[in-house]
Amino acid sequence: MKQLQEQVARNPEGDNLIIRTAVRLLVPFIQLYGLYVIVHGHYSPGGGFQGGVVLGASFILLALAYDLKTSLRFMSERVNNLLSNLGALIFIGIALLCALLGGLFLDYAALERLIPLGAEEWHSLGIFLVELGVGLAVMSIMVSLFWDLASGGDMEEGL
Amino acid sequence: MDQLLTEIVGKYNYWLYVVLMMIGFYAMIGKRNLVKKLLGMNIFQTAIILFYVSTGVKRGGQIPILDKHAALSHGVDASQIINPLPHVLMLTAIVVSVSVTGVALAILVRIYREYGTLEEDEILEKIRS
Amino acid sequence: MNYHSSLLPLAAICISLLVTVPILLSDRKPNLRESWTLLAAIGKFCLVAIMLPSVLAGEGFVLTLAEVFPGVPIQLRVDAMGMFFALVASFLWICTSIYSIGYMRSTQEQSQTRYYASFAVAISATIGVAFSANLLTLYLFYEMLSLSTYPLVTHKQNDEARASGRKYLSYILGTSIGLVLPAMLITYSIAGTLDFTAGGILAGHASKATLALLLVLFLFGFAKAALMPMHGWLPAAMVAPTPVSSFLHGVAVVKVGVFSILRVIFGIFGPDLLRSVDLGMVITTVASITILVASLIALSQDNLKRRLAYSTIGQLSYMILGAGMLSAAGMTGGLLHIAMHAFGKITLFFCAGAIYVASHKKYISEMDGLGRRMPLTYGAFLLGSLSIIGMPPLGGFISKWHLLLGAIESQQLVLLVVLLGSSLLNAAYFFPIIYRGFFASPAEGQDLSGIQEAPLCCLIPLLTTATLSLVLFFFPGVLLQLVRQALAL
Amino acid sequence: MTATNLHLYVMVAPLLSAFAVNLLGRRSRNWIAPLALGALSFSTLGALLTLQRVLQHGGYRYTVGNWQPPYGIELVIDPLSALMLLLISAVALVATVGALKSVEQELPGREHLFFTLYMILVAGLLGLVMTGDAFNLYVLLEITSITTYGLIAMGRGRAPLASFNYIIMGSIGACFYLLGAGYLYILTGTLNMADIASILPGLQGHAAIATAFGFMMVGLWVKMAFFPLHNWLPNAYSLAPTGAGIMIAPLMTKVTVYLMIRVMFSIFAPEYTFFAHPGVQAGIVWVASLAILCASALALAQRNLRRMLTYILVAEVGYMVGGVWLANSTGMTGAVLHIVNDALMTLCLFLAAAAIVYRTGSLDFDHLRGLYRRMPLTMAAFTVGAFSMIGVPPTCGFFSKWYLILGAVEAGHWEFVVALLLSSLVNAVLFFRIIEIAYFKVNPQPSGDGLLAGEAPLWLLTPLLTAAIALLAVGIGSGPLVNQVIRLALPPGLAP
Amino acid sequence: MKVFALLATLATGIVLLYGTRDFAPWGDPDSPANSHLSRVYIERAVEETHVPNLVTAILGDYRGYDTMFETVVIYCAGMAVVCVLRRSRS
Amino acid sequence: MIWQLDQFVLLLVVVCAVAVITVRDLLSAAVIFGVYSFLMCLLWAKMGAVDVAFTEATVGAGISTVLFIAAIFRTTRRSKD
Repeated sequence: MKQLQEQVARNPEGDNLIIRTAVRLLVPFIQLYGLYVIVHGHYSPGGGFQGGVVLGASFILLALAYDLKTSLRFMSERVNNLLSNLGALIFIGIALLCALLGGLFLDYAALERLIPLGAEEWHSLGIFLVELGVGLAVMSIMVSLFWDLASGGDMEEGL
Repeated sequence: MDQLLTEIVGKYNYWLYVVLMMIGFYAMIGKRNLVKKLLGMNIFQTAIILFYVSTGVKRGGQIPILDKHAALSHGVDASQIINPLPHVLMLTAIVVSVSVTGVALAILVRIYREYGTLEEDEILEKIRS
Repeated sequence: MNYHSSLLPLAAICISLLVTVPILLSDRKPNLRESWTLLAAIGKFCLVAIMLPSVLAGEGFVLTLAEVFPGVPIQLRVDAMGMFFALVASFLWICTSIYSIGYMRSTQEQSQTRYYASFAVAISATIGVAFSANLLTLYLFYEMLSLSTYPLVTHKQNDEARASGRKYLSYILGTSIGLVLPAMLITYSIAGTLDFTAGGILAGHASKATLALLLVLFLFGFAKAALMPMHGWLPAAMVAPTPVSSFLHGVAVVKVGVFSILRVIFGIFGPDLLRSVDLGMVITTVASITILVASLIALSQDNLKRRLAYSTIGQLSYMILGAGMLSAAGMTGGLLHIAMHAFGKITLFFCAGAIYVASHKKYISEMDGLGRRMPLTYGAFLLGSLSIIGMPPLGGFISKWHLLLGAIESQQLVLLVVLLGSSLLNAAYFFPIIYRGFFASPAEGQDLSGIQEAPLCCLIPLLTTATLSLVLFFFPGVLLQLVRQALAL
Repeated sequence: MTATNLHLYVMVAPLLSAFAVNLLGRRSRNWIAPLALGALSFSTLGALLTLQRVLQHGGYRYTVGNWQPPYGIELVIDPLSALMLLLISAVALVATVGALKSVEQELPGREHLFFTLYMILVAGLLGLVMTGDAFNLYVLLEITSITTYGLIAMGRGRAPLASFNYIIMGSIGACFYLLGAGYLYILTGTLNMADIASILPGLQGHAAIATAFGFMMVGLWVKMAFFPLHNWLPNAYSLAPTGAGIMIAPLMTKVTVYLMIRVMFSIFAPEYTFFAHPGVQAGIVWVASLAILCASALALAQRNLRRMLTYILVAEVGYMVGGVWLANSTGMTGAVLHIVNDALMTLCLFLAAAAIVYRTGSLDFDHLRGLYRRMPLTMAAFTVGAFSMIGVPPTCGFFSKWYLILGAVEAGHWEFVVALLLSSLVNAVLFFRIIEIAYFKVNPQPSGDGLLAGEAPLWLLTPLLTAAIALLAVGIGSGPLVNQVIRLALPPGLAP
Repeated sequence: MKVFALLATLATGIVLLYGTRDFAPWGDPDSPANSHLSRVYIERAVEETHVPNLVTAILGDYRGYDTMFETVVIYCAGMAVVCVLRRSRS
Repeated sequence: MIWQLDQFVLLLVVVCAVAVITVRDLLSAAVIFGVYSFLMCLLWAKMGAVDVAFTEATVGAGISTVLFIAAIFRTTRRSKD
């Protein structure tokens, strides 16, 4: 492993160029696919969690192909932290909103009072919103897990 | 003997899960390398997931994704659809498993930083000295 | 006895508990601190004394603090027996307080604030034991007393003191948790209550074997009564400053142990029950052995305070012996001996302390000729020892007389022999001290010329108590009446 | 349905504050204290109201998402869980006040992370005591575990290793529980506790039920560090950051004991757990007695205050498990009361340890010399906690011990009586050893470096004294507590 | 140690296998696990939530409470790793 | 799926699991663990648990393995057992 690291250090661009280009091309598609998985979770396998992981994987791929700094340019540490909080907050917020609107906790039908769409539709929409939150949280957490583990916590250099 | 064989074949999923479970469990308590313990933990958890998933199987059943319009207009024959509940539970279990793995790996890095090894006996020796 | 609900018993207990706060706050001002101590002592005695007439008239007080278990509240109750004990204890506390002030000042002890605070808590606990209406409340105050006297025993803070403190606690806490607590629980699960009731609560509920077990657990569990073999802590606790020893012996700790045992015998078992299953024998046997062995050991002690300690062990067993006779006179004598011994023994300890303050001598063999330098102290010592030996015209005679009567009444002549024999032994270990003090000439190189009587603060209490043990012979009326009421005679 | 959402707000408040602490505390740590304390005060108040409601109108069930009970996830708010809600939120509130200062000292710059995990832990514990769903219980159990792993691993030196061992053992426990729940699911087809309980009696004699029960029990025992499975606990709890210890030690084991009670009585019935296999019941009481004795003996060998406390904690787990398995209502009363008492006692002692460590930086016995003189109030509170552990009336430890011993006498389990008494004695030895050192041994060099004279800061002292007063108050009020709350909370079907 | 681990593993395995004795055969559509709760889910979920993927429907709605905590679990893991590992760069 | 293949996957799963805990090089172990996860995922897909299989494919074979490898890079590949 050490050899490899040394090799990379000696030759920062060269050998990795093909991989980098490929990754660069691939990443948007992976992210699109991740979004699709989240959004289409109602009709096909997938959902917030799987989609979130795929989205996270795209950033991890960036970090693998380039280095940690590059991936940090795409999503800074602060944004990452914000997104993970936001994801979890969306879920709990919606659950709480249902309760505050007079229903029970997580009773999406209570959102009817906000915009009347029909109870079933609200259930569907509620699940969607919640999955979105899950996706956000999972994505950012997966990325942050990788960052920390790959850099040993100092966020300076990756693998 | 014959009976035993049918028993095994009829419930081979349980046998498989128990074997995997034992492999994982053994690694968790018997291995001295911390990463091995962690891998064992993951095997243990996948074994449990296998166990749960296999409880939901219906012979000849369809995957639990329906056709919305058909389902709304004609209803659903429950015996034709694979039980989705264990899947739901196991999605959660997988998440839990990966979370625990993540935390444990982070702690492993800290341990390595502290002691320079991941072997339990070597670490204990270092603590003693 | 009729009981009125009243806050008086609580006030009597709490006054010294509350005074710990100003004592702790006036850490730097000894005069203020000690006036608080004295104030509390006098206030407490007054509060107890206020209740005395009603109790003598057959009216008691009761106060329920909290119901903690079904059927077992934390409850205070003032009856004749409790009154008897509280009266003695709270009066002697005044003497001890005055004496403490004199002693502690002249020996310039460290951490006096802690000392006075612990003292105040301890006396609260003592009165609490006296006024407990049931075994649980008694146990509560008993533990409080054990814990608050621990800092007193360890006061000197050197290795020896710490070792004795450890010994003290392991005996006292060990037995109370290991023996009394299970005994109490067994009693509760058998009888469903823990109230002290005349005639006991166990009658008809338990087999003889269970009763015997319970009795043994209680007897040895209240290790403050120092029945052998649970006596080891007492001589060890002698490292404490002398006022503490006198407090331990005269007023509080050991008497609380005996009082608890008597309470259990009278209020939990009931004399009738014990008589019917013939368990008095157990008590008297243990007590007799303790009396004789302790007296013999006392003979061989050279350290004055240790000799007094072994004497105490023996005397305590007199009280238990009296109760164990289960005869009217015997029980009267046992109970009365609590007071008589208290006055006598506290005098002796005060004297020991005064001798130490004046001459820094601890060993009897060094005290030759000292009596001539300190005639008042030695005179008081004489009175105290005579009272304990049981000579007329001193208070000790009354209780011992009752004990003898009780032995005859219960037709146990062995006990008669024990009582008389041990009185002789008592004389044998006390008279040499007095003899050497007055008549022996000082050893070679001993210069006694600089020694004079202890300060007034030490002298007054010991003279008071000595006088009182004389007075009690002539006027035992109130105490005797309380005892009679307590035993419902 | 006119159910209230109040109990859920009790749980959600700390959860939301966790995110707020994470976001705002990152900018300035001044945000942390008001957010955390505000949320926990709200929770405590809510829990109090919930308990009051439950006591007046009886327990109720609540289905999240307004589904029919077995289909949605059901929450059970009965007197017992309401009591636990109050206990957890109140202890957490007091502990947080103490933790603030000590975290500021030990983990500068990472306070917001610490308190994020910390508040989620509180929320997890609160959720855990409410849930009526076997699988939801697993998820919440893992939440509390993961946060605990993280909190413990934040400690210095050997803490990560201890945390790793905890992860391995905790995962085994959780996996075992999950397996047990899976077996029940296969047999009954449901995960709702009440639903399982209604189906199980029809399945008498199935080997799988025994397996499921066994695995769930062993899983929980691992998590609560019941004696032969306790190895992970002393290291984990004694090496954790002080602030984390204050919170984790009083609550984690106690809540797991509560879960054991839940599983035993809400899923299985006493007829099954106790009376179907009397040998097992007797055996577990024996093991509990052994647990108490061994843990007490191990505590004797320790030379560090916090380590000693952790072994006592293991012994206390033996108290509670034994009390529950005595299979009579007196023992159960004792166990439930001891859950409350032990939480408070542990809180008091760990807070005292935190205060000492804050001032002197060490908890080794040798460094405790002369501490009474320097920190009189801290040590006074410590003494109260110690008395409670020993079981001196009127501190609350005495009263639960009373019920436990009485229950053991009623059940004829004398070995448990002996174990309880001996452990009280050992506790006396343990604590008086410390009191002696701290009170009667004079510090040879009072001006050693780091040995700052003086009392702990007010932020630590206030919760400490609160806890000490609570010990006395609960002790004196244990009569009403038992009569008006715990008696209602006892699961039905026990021998009287 | 290894022997002990092996024994414990074997014992656990045997007990677990022993427990499977009473289970319905594999793939049986009428086993309790496949009939009690799940039947209702399958029959009603689409109608009640308009989500054809049953797993999503149950995950997001019927057992949404679990999923909420699942999110919290992963969030915890992220925060815990940051706690344990990350060194501030200031 | 053809049943022989099915049996083969079953066998391979066990072989992989054993390999994971016996291989002395941790990096190999992690990679084999990825393979193991992937096989598991096949097994579940065959059982009809598409969602679980999808998740396992992304998490078990993907993220988990990557995390393991990342951690092993940061520490050591060596293992004594």
